[in-house]
Amino acid sequence: MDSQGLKPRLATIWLGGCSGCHMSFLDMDERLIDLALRVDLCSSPLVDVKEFPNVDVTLVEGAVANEAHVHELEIVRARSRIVVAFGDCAVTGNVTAMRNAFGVEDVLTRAYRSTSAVVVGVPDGADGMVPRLLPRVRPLHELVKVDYFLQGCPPSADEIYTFLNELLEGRTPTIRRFG
Amino acid sequence: MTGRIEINPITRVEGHAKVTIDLDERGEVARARFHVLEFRGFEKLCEGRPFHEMPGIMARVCGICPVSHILASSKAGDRLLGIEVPPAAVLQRRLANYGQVLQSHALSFFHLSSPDLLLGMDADPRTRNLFGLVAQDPDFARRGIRLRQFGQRIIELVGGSRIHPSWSVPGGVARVLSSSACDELKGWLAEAYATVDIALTRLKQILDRHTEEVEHLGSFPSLFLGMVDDEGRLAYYDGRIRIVDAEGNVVADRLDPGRYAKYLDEASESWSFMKHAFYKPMGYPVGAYRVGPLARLNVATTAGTQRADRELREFKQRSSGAVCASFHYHLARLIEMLHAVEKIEELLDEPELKSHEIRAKAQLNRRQGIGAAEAPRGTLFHHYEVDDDGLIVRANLLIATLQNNAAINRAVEQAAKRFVRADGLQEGMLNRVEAAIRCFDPCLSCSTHALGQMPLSIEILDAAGTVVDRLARPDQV
Amino acid sequence: MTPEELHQRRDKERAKRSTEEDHLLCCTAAGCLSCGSEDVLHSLRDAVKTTEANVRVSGTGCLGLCSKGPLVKRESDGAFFGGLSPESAAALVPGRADLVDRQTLAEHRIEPTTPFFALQQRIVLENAGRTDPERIEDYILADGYEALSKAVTEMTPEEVLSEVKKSGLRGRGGAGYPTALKWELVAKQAATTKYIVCNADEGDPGAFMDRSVLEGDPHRVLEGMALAGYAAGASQGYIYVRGEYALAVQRLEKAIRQAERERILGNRVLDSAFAFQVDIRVGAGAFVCGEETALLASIEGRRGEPRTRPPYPPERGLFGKPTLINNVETFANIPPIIRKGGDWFSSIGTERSKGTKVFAVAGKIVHTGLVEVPMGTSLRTIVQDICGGVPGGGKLKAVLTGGPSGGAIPESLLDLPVDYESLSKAGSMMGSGGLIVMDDETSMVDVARYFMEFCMDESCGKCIPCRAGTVQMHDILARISRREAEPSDLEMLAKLATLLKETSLCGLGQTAPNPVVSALRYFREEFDEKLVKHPLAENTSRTASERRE
Amino acid sequence: MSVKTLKIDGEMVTGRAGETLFNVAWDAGISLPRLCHVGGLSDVGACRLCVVEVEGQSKLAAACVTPVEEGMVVHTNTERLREHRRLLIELLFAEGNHVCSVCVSNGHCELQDLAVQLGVDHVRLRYQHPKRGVDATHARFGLDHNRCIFCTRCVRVCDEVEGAHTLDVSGRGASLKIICDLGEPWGQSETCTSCGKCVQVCPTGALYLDGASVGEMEKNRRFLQYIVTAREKREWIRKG
Amino acid sequence: MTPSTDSGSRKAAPASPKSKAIRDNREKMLERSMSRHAYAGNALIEVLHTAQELFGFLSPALLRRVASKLHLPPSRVLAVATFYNFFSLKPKGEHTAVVCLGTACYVGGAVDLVQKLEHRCAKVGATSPDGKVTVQVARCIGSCGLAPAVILDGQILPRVTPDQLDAVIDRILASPEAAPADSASQ
Repeated sequence: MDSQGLKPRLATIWLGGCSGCHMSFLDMDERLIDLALRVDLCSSPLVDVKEFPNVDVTLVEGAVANEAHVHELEIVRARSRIVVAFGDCAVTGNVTAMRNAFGVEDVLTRAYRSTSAVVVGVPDGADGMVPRLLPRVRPLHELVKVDYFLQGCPPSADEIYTFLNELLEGRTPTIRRFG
Repeated sequence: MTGRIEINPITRVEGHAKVTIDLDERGEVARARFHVLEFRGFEKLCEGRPFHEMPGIMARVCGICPVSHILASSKAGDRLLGIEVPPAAVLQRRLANYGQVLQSHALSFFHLSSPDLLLGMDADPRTRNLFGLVAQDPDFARRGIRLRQFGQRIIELVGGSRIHPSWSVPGGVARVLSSSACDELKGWLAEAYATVDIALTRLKQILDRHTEEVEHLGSFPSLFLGMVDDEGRLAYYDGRIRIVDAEGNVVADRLDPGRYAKYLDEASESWSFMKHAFYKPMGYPVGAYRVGPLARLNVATTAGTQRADRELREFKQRSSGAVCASFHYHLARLIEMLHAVEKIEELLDEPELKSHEIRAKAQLNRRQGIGAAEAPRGTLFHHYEVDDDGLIVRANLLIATLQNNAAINRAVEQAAKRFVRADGLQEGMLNRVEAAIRCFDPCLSCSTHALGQMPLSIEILDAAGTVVDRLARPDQV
Repeated sequence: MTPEELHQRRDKERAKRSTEEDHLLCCTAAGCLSCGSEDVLHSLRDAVKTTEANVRVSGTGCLGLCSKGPLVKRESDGAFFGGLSPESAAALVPGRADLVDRQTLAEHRIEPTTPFFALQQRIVLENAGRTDPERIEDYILADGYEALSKAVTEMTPEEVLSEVKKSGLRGRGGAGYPTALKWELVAKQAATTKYIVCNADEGDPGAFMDRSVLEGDPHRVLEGMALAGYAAGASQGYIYVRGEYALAVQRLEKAIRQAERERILGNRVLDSAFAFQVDIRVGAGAFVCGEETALLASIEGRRGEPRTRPPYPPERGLFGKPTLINNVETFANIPPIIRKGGDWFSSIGTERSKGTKVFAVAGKIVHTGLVEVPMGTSLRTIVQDICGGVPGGGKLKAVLTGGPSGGAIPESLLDLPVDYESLSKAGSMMGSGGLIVMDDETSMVDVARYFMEFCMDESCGKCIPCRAGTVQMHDILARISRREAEPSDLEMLAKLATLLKETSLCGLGQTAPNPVVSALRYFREEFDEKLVKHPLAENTSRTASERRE
Repeated sequence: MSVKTLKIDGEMVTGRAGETLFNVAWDAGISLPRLCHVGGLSDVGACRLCVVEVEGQSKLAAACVTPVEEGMVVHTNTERLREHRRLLIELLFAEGNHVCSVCVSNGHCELQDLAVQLGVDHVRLRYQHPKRGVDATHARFGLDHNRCIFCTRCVRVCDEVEGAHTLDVSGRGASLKIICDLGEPWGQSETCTSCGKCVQVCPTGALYLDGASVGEMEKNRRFLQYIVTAREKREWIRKG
Repeated sequence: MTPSTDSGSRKAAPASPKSKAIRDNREKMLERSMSRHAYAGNALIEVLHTAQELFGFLSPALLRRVASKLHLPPSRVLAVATFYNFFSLKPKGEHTAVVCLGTACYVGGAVDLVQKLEHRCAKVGATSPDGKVTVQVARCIGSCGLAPAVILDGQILPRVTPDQLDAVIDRILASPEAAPADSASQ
């Protein structure tokens, strides 16, 4: 897929995570302004464009934890030239995947049934109002091809900047850490 | 025509959520609900872990306000140890907390909401964002970015990293704060004051143009809850709970946050991962209350710092009782930022801040520990029960946004009824519904212990549930 | 007992037998026992008491045709009788033909000329159908302990070794290491204390050759061990028997008691200066203990975890002393080699694989049981001619050899001669001799998964590739079975297979991927057919509760 | 004592007879990846990370348990070895519950370091998410089974250096577990001397000092050589 | 996991201690077994075999006694006891049903038998809630000619079908309080 304009098109998306990676993205601070000149941030939780466009690079934060995530990830993969697993949850499942040692039912019961004084309903997705949880939280690459892995909880702003910079300069970013 | 409109996703909020709007036969809004679509199950996944690890794990509830979770979690840990935390550690924690209030509020105001306020509710959604703001008003945008940077820098220098710093632990903190760090932070103060001033001035100027929004984006009477110190001043790190009603009367005061379960409780609904909190004596759903900047300014007698108090007095004149317009969360947020900068200045001059006595050690001395702190979005409670060996048996988190859930739902319905017309649906109408949510700066990540984002589509369904109309954003075709 | 006494005992026994009218031998190996052969044996004995006839009735070792049990052999005409009830069996006793009608007995009769018996050549199993495993006299009558007697009276240890070398015998435990080389290594060690260990931890699922030898001819194994002890300069032997083989343990215990009582084993073996005694160690259920270093650890009372080699057991083995380890079948081959000479033995078999091999044939096959054939016999002969092929006219798909360390040999390669090299070239291995027949209803993916599950359960866990790698390989195979895997999973499966083969600490891990590799080699299409391109599309169409990870 | 000359990665090196390839390589400045080996304890050759290629041998050799031989030609860093090592590390991550970001050893973990060193940027295998517990009963130490990789350093140091043999490994295969005495909680052990050596030799965050929070658990292993030399040679040498 | 397999099996062990006299006797027998091995540590597995035969399972107290008599660290005794499938740290049910999962049995449909037992009695490795049946699997009992085979209380049932197994379970469950295992050997 070719970029439409001159600037490479960048998107970010968050799945099952804490948004810390996005915050770390914002921690690039004034370099964001520089970045805005060099890339076109087409889609992101930070902007109002909601239908996912065709882009060159997508940073995906978070693990795949529910059925909606699976659907979104498929769209992202289909419309992105490069998919980056952005942060530990996307790369390994991280803390989000700690629930895997327990079953979905146990987790929902603990969170909703046994802590609320009033239980009108439990959001198990049965009524279609919220997405069903997957039985197992999974890292991105178990579901789609991932081109780069950017580790860290979260990756530091410097790491994100260096990574994007390498990518923009046409070089292959190298890994520096695990976890 | 009965039907349902779905706004999915809500953008420029921290999290995964959607709104459904149910229409009656005449095509008018009958009901609107705010659904949070994320869930990670922290209450369960931490079971069996040593309580010493909880600040680290709980930080991951939220990347926007990790410090709040770390503090509430460390404080719960302090209780489990049953010890008094060294003064330097308390000062460091306070400092980081103000840094957090500053960066989080800056994010909410400059990065997420100011596009609505400064570019307009009906502006082109493609540029109605921080980068659009950069293009239109680069200086203002840069100031916003730098104000957030200051807050983050405080956290970084105190805690070792900006996000999820593993520095505050049960018993105190793990790092000594250096003089050079303090000196660097002092260097940021002047610019921070200036930026907050500019933002306050800008916001007050445009309030006149937003009377519709002030009146209809969640303006209703309710209870307000927040922590204050014994003199009724704002207290973010420690304080006791005060609840006021819409008239500004104190309903309850000096409640011990450690006994929150005596007066607060939660309800679950199947249509949202976010639970609903309520004030126990009044029951669910009438006991719903609001927390966060607006609530804190409503419950506080004074801010306790000079410049913020000046703004607070002016703020309180906007209503005879409590300020009930949710739109004024924005203003409250700016006033809190001013207060935070003043407190930061105050703390940086504390000689004890740099002390090397930062951590008290002890064995486990209690089976239950509750820690509370004012997070940017409101009061946050962490409640742990451990076994004889200090492993978590049960954890409960009562999170700020969750306590605003009922209010957000009400605001959404109010906004939808006022602005949404099923015939001739326009994007700007829906953006106002979203703006109602943004007032609360809901951190959905926190409130459901997770976070995400969804594609937007609005579908109008007939009584049988089939789609009769679908509204796409202009760029979506 | 002196050698002379041994011969006298043999002659005396022979004389006694010559006066007997007939000898009925009822199989008392585990297979027939579980079909009621004990009752048959009792019935025969009772029937004899009711007649005047001088008929000997004995238990005997596995006659091989387990699918027809309980089996009785009649010595007078060499005929076999299968599927007998106690009542019908009694009619075999001369003079009691009245017990059933002629026709019934004929139905049970199996001619010794049937291919199952006619096409076999028995060395290891020569005493099955000849001797009673519980009587040392029977063994002696069948030239038992003759080789040991010859060795301690006429031969030097070097000469014993040289006969074994001449025989070309290779280890029957699987890998086919030349037996004499191993013996030599131990023999040349200077240490005063050395050990002989018999590996009777036959763990391959589908293999029961050693069990039959232990149950049917325990003295033969003791004699083989004693000969090894003589050649290698060791005076203590251990037999490490699977805990599951209780009957084998019982018979071995009895055999050892008898041999000690007759002073065939003990401080002065057959009145010579050579001392040799044997103790039994009973395993406790761990497949990995078939690996020699793990087996030694287990004898020492430790966890059966393998250790790295070198040092090899011939240098440092049991309790740190030089140790010779061979398996049951290997030791069982030794007495005839010494008795008849290495040249005789090496005339049987192929260029590089000498002698015979015992196979336990099971699976989708008409005649399940034990088969002993010369090396070089084709698999087709074993499966089709001797064992009668797939029952019910089904189509033979593959033969698994070598158990969890071996692999599948497709029907097209059945003309392969059975020897160490051919089998490993075909991607399998001789293994201990289990041979499982698969028909076309068997899924090779499933079989590969089954063996991987076995290795996963039996991995001791000491080294990473085996402990965690078998889990991952099993996970992938299970997902392939459930049609949830994609092509990249198959690539990872191959990567893991290489990793396990090349980096695992012991043979269990190194050979664990073999069934998978061979299934992929010959039956790749069965795997490909189960792969999905987009497992996601399928996953999301189902509800969370239905989906199993 | 005879000296063996051999070639490692093209360099001629010498070692004493009986010395392991690992140590000779180490002296020559070649540090092989390892998790089970630690100087001062017996070698078990369990982690297989130090496998090397020896010319003329079809099998790979674990350097920590392979004695040097005259004329050996050894390669320690070929593509094949790197790929194997990488996969071994991935197997470990997939096997346990290693949540680096919230681990007490984050930043000071040998497993994590090796992942970086070997270029493991993600784990291609399925995470097993076993349900394992934490033994926090000891007053001074904790044992988080989730992070255990069964290198058995703790078991060996407890047996060989401290002499208590409080720790051992129970079960087998995927259900291995480090145990104290007869499986009692550590805090109730009658044989544990609370010396803490096990904690210090543990390469991951499985064994930690009580009260440690994220990233705080730095291990110190220098004592080990000191004690072993002192015990064996009656020489008290503090290195570095 | 796997008990002894056929008619030549070691005597079935009494699951519950009877009178004190018998228990004392058992302890004496264990003592004798250890003394026969000169209390050598390398006899651990043999001693554990004996202990389990005598007492039915290896209780912590039993392991502790063995450790102390053989002068072994307790952790090593547990390490060994848990390594081998034969040793059981928990008491077994009145009956034990072992399904052979060797290749021949597997190919012959042993999985269906496992499912049947799991459905009717208990999961593999567990004992039914009424304490009647312990379900186990074995990795080849070496009776491949009889596949698929189930060992019920030491007796091999050859070529079992799920229906036959059903009938066997019916019989077991219908039987009154089973006679203590040791009375069967008298």
